[in-house]
Amino acid sequence: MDNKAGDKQVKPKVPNEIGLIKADYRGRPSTLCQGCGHNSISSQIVAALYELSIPPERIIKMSGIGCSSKSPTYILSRSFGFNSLHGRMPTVTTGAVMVNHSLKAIGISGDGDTASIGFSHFKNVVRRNVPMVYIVENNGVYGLTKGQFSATADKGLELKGVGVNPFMPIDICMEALISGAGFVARSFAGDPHQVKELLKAAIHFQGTAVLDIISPCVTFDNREGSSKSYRWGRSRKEPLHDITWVPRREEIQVELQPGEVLDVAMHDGSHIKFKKLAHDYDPTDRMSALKLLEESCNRGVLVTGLLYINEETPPLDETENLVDLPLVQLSEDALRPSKETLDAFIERYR
Amino acid sequence: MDNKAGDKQVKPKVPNEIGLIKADYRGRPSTLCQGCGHNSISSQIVAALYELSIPPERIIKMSGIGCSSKSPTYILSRSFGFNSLHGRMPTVTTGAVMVNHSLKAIGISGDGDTASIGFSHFKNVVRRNVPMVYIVENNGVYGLTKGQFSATADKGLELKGVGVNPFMPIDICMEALISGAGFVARSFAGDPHQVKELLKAAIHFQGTAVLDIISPCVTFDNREGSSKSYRWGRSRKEPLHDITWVPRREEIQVELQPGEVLDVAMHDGSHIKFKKLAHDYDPTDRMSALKLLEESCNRGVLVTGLLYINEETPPLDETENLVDLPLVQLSEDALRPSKETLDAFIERYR
Amino acid sequence: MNKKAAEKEVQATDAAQEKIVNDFSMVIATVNGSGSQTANLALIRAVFRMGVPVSGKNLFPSNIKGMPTYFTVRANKDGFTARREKMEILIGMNPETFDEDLNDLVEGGVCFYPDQFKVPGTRDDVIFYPVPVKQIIKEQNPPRKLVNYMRNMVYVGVVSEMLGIEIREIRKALETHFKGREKSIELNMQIVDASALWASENLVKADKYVVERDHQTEGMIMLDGNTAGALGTIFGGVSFVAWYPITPGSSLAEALQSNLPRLRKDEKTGKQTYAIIQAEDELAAIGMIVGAGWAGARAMTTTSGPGLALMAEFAGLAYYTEIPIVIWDVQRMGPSTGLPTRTSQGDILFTRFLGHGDTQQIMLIPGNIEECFEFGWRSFDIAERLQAPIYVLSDLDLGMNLWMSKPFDYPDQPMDRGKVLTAEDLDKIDEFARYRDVDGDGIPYRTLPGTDHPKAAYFLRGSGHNEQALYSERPEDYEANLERLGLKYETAREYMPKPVIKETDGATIGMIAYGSVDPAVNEALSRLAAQGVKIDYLRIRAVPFTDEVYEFIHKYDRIYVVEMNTQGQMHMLLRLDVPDQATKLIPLTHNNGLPMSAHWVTEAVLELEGGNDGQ
Amino acid sequence: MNKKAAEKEVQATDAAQEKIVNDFSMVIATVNGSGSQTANLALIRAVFRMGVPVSGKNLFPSNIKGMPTYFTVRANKDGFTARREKMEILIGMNPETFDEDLNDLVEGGVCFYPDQFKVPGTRDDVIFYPVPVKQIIKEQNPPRKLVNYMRNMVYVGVVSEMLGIEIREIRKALETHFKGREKSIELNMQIVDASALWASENLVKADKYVVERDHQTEGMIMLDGNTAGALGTIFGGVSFVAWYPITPGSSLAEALQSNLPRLRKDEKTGKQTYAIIQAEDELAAIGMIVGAGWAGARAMTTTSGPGLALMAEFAGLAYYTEIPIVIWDVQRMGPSTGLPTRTSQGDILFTRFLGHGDTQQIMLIPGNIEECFEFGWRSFDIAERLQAPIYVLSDLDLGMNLWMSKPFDYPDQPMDRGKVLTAEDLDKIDEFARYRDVDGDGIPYRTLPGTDHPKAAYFLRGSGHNEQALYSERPEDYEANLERLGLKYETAREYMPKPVIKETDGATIGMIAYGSVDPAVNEALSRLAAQGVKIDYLRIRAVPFTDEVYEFIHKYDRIYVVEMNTQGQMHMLLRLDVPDQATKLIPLTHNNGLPMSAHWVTEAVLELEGGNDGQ
Ligand SMILES: Cc1ncc(C[n+]2csc(CCOP(=O)(O)OP(=O)(O)O)c2C)c(N)n1
Ligand SMILES: Cc1ncc(C[n+]2csc(CCOP(=O)(O)OP(=O)(O)O)c2C)c(N)n1
Ligand code: SF4
Ligand code: SF4
Ligand SMILES: [Mg+2]
Ligand SMILES: [Mg+2]
Repeated sequence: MDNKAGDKQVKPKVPNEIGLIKADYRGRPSTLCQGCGHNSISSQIVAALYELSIPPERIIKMSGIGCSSKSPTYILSRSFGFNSLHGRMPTVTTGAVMVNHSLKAIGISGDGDTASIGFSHFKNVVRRNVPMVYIVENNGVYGLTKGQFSATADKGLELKGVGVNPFMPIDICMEALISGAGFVARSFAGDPHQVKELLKAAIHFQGTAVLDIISPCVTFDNREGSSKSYRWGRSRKEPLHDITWVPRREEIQVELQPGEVLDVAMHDGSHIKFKKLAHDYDPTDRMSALKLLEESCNRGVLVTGLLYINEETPPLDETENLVDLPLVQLSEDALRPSKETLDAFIERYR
Repeated sequence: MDNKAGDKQVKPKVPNEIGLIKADYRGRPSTLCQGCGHNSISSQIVAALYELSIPPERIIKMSGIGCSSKSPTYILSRSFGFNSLHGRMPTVTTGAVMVNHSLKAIGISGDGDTASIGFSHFKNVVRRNVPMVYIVENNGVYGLTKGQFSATADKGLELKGVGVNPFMPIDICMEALISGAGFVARSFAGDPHQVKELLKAAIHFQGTAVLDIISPCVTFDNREGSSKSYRWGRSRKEPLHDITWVPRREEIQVELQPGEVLDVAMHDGSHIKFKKLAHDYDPTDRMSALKLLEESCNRGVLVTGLLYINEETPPLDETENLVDLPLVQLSEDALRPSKETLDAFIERYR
Repeated sequence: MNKKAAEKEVQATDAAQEKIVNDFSMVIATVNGSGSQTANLALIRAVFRMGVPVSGKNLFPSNIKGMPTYFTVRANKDGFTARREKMEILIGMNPETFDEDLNDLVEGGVCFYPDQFKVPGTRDDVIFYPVPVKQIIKEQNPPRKLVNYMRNMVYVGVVSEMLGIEIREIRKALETHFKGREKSIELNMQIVDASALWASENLVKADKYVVERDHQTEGMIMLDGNTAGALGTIFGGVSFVAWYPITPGSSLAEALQSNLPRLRKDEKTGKQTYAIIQAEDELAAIGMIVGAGWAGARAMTTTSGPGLALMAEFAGLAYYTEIPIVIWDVQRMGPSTGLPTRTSQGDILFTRFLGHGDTQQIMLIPGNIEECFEFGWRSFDIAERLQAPIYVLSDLDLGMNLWMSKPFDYPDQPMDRGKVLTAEDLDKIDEFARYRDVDGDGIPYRTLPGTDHPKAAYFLRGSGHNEQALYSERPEDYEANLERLGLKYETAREYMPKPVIKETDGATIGMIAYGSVDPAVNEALSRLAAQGVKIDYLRIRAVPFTDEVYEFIHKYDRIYVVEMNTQGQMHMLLRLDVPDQATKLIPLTHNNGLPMSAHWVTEAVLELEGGNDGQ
Repeated sequence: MNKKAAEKEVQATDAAQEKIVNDFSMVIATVNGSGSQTANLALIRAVFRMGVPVSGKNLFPSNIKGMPTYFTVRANKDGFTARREKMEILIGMNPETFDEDLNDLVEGGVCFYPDQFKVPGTRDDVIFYPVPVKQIIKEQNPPRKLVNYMRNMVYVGVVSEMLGIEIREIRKALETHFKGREKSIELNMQIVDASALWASENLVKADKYVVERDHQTEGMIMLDGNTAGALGTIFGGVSFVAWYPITPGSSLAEALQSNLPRLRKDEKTGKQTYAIIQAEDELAAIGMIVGAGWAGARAMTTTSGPGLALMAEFAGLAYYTEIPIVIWDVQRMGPSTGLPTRTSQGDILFTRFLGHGDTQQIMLIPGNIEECFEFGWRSFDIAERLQAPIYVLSDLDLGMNLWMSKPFDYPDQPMDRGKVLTAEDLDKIDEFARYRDVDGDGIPYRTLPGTDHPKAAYFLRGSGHNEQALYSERPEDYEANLERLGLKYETAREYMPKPVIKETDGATIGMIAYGSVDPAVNEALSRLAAQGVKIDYLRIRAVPFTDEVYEFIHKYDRIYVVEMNTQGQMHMLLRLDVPDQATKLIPLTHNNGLPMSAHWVTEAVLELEGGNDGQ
């Protein structure tokens, strides 16, 4: 991994800006299979938060049910977490962040969790623009229940004991785009650097940031020819750009040739820098993103990167016009109107 | 209504090809509000089936819960019907047509039924390409529960006692397209001719045919400025083409100037003729359909017509490789293997 | 009866002179969507403000327009407000149902009707007042688009005149209704006045029913239980509401939607101290409140049977992970979609066992609108105290009909936020274990997400966990946890509202009921007492039961359990708890979508005890 | 114990000479995902084919790889196959749990283990056989990617040699397993043979446990209940399956997925006479089968607790609209997500009342794999006869573990398709009314969509309907319908499988149990009898109960109700039905995720009756 400008590499034992070392961001030992893509993603979440110096107490880890949904256990022991019901992570997250918008929610889901049983919640959380990072650890199968096809499995894929999948896969990114997502990225668990930079940007996005990360299931679907395998990811990966998230105050230090870089400013003053790679791609145009996805599906390649960014839609807490103090911190005074108010109000029912 | 070629107008009292008069296709008297868009759609379903000479016994009327979902009561008294649960019509229809693929299912749903509680089922029925006509009577509100916003309500719309809708509407057609639908149409309850021709084509489509029909709710949202009102529909409607469904044997009679007409053949030998109107539109290109929808939303117009047609994906009964006889007609012999088979089979567990 | 024809008859019938004061059911039969609500509310409000006890019930179809709808005003000097099976006064405005509607009039009853209707020959024991609705409207010539709606004001005027409902109270009622919008008030009053005048000039009173001023409702309020519940919720400090529309649960959410902005905006900024979200379905609605409850908010949803069914999985999660939330189930007729606009008490058993695998849910059951208000706030205290989902089981009759009440009492205690450990608390203890029973009451301590302390965090899950909330499949851990949950259920009894008991001297029979059947039971008991059948009455207000319930059961030879469902659901729950008394409990169930009537209860008891009811 | 050291000791201990034949529990402790399944199956199959009664239980974590997993082979000459709390033989292959695993060995027990493990000093009452697993593997040098997996074959060889399990039966078992794939068989046998040889040369038998050929399993088969259920379903003529993956319900669907193509393809065309769809969630799964059942197919789904919870709304619809469907609930530990890989009987109450508003659901409860097969087909007959959803309540222990059985009986009656009217039938009658009780048994007639007759059609709805299936909000219609449904529930009793009763002379105590606790109860009863406690036993196989159940209860002074849940759920259902006997019913519940043991049942009874169990 080359050390890029803005890629704030910190040595694990060195305290970050808030005095925590990397271990303070770790979770319990993983009980997932060795080599599972989900484990790589967990590592990058740990790394990103450590490097961003975010206090773990400000994070809530949210998930549904599945191997992927177990992964919050393996990160951030000092953060609160909620391993909810299969498919329902978006709903509990909505409730939690609405009553405490000072928390940053990281939702971790699987393709079964998100694209089947929880599909409608996924679409709605995006539509409402609930402030959260929404990670789909996409392996095309139901890992935890032992290898059935998920809705993102390739058409024609054959799995042992399951048969051939006759249906077209659901494209999580397309779905997010159609539902009005302002941050839509696709990445690959085998590309830790990109995953980490995308995570950093996602965490600083004010609404729902969707990350569809191809995360191979080594036990049930890492076979030659599967678009969710390591081999496919490594050989067919086409990064759209080299992406870097840059904190506000570091902006000055970034030196890149003009013309080669697209810079998108975020609401909190940080920036995302897109360094041009093979083709020219404008991540602020929704239709191009859709077209790109359609095309890359036809070409059988894995385009990765930040497909679309647009911070115009207000996050749900703003839409709902909430007071600044998190609702859970309001005192009884603010929550319960006075006796006089009751007595006066009740008059209308005389 | 002008009498177009292929628009098989039959006088209501005149028996159709199977000897039924229009009344044989009617249902019970409507108990919906006078002027409700749903009633106009019902009339066109009756007219289309009558004109197509389809035996009512071959039709099943399927619905969820809502004013729209009540409408199957008001058509086709001689057809079986299933008024199921809120949002679940696609699921019961899937089961019914898989076990009896000799039946033609007409599903009638509302925007609440389809785009909220039943969203995931809608997406999945389309993805599986269950052979059925899927009609969404789209009024932007929950009629039956008295006027709350549905997920297709305009952003910024204000309704009495409900407030202002802060969210972007879900576009049923876009959703259907993304999910792989091969027949996606949008129409307007105030355009009976188009509705009827689309219905005829939809009934002859072999997979899931999605019709998103704007159907004003005169009681809760027919107000100036609402994109679901009659006024909006009438003034902002932009038909893509003049569409006509032509049965196989009538093909010869259709006489239209070449160049002005696009002809799409269907698997059963019937045809759809698209007569060019204002612009050139190719209903066989998915990306154009998406672009068109995005654009028409931005322009604030209601494009109507058959947005997309593609009959390549096999319907679910084919995908599942079912025997020709409907499963419900199989005899005990076919359903229960013999005693010898059991005894032999059980050997493997010794 | 027109004036001329009547005058003679009047002299003939002395009976007509025996007045019946403040005691009748008046049914207004209209067509759904015909805009009769304003008229009906004006009538009931006027009677109410004349000091006469009333209740108002809307019997409406699951439909928006065009189907038969009935609004019943029951006025009763003794304060009985239950549904009656018969009526004394019919305002028959629906031609479709007119003939049938007449059947339910008592002998000597009264019928007002538009004069173009043809009166069938079936009821010569009834007094008919034809009203020239069309003609009056024509003469008054209201704006065209209001014509249909104004027809309702005609009967307001005529009926008021004939029964003695004061026109100035009608005016005041309209002033309330239109919130002072002068033009609307005047337009309506013009019709009312003209109609009253017509009646005074053309009709002769031939019936016995009159309204006379009284003082029984002084200081009282009148509203529906869902609004009361919403207000209670607001004064309970709700800060998060997620819901999905469903009759009859919706109107509670809608009352929140309209009243929260009035009562709970931050004064300085005008921003909201609450969030209310219309979810994509009921699964999402409960999911959201589970998230909010976990994060420390007072969170609630409101639904009805079908929605409750969809919440079953989350109900199990909330129970097992011990998250405080409040779920209002405004019951409607089941099973399945059932009759969405009819009432029932059919969700008791389903709620009690909601969620697979050994759940024990807690229910509060309000019996009147005061309790809707009270349980509105108290449910949060209980939920947070017990760290458990609390189900408030109301029903359509209570929730959507109009009831009198004394003004609601302000909460008599500060909010109980339960066992929450702050960062400071954590400093003082060695170890925090989310699911440890520190106090021996089965209720563990919790911390709220965001608590800024290295010991604070835990990972919540619906699967196996030990005291530290760590994943565990150890049989011992599981058993210990389930045992603690059982203990917590016992502890819960302490926090449950106690039953309301009404004792009579010398009763050997008991009756148990709950919820909206209360008025019918009260009325029935007084009728039964008049027949010499003395019964003591206990009204359950919560499940699990408190000791008083068991004690009550032990005291009597037999106990009738009255409820509006098919299986006798509360009866079953009672039986389970007192096996040695099981045979003493006799189910009296009635379940047809209509609110319980005193007549039915009385008859049912008399059939078993001997005797019969007059009605 | 190596040969040299042992030889002397052997002579010293005479005890070692007292053989214990065909009576032990052998636990193989491995790591999840280590591929021990082939080895374990080879061992159990070999013992089974030597004629010795066995059962095989897999205790596995909710995880794919790396966590502790246990496979238990219980061999018992008396045919007892329940879980034991202790084991006689441990094959300790998991270093993480090795020390702890030793605790559960009986005195004089045996432990095989890889010689690199360190034996803790805790168990000097146990005989240890260190096995040089690494070395044997190294010498045999299997293909590299199979090394880990082959380690399991080492213990197969060693243990077989030491216990007297015939190596040729091991070979045959592997032949079955690998379906004749020679290369695999040889590769595995190479390790087995080498290991057996090593054992014979290096180990001296110091323990008492041996397997000897017997004839008790002749003609029998061995499989898991989910496969048995799937086969029953197939022979029941299932034509539509919709499901959503969930442990432990999945493997039933997967057994359908693999066996339907073998048994139910159309011979001529090779096309399917069935459809099986993996739905998007459980709501869709049940929705699909409801549609299919309505259309006339034999339709089913399979799930477990959380999935069942999601099906609640549709369960109410199917109940109320009277659609025949079959729902398998393979129960797992609850509440909530619970322990997905542990067993329980916790869904009894939830299922009985599934759906809001007065539902009465019907359950079949298989107690062994023969009944899984039988209820597999019979459930369809019952569902179509009663026009009702039928819930087959199995559990993880029954469904996913290995059980012996005699070969399944072919259905003894043709399919009962229930009251279906064809076009010809319709010609003969005046009127068809979908919900009319023509026969007085509460079961109406139905027509199937597509029936080509003008009278055939009706419109099905979950809301109010009259006999003609027309929408109705009339109280009379609703009541009549609910009453008929109540009658139908009574009729259902006739079609329920009767309980299985086992009587002893002179017993005054009764015991009631159901489902997979049957083996534990049977074994406990024989132990209790040995202690002089005579108990008669009734095993429930369905809800609603048949008369035999009530009669049984009346006969005894007290009746223990044994079940694996927390609240005593069946006990509660029984209590409700026999209020006058309620106090006689004593719940004995145990619910920690592990299958019931005879020891627990025995102890629980003895604690109440006096005496104690040896184990
Ligand atoms: C209501 C419900 N249905 C089914 C399950 C069983 N289940 C657990 S995880 C899972 C699928 C997980 O797939 P995915 O989300 O893709 O996660 P992965 O294991 O592949 O990471 C299923 C079906 C459940 N826990 N709850
Ligand atoms: C599970 C469940 N939740 C809620 C309802 C209440 N409900 C009935 S119809 C309806 C909305 C109908 O809206 P839509 O589908 O748009 O139909 P419309 O009435 O507008 O035609 C709702 C929420 C229900 N019947 N079932
Ligand atoms: S089964 Fe697949 S998804 Fe689950 S932990 Fe193993 S590799 Fe990962
Ligand atoms: S409320 Fe609206 S949708 Fe319902 S019937 Fe009336 S007009 Fe139609
Ligand atoms: Mg997956
Ligand atoms: Mg609608």
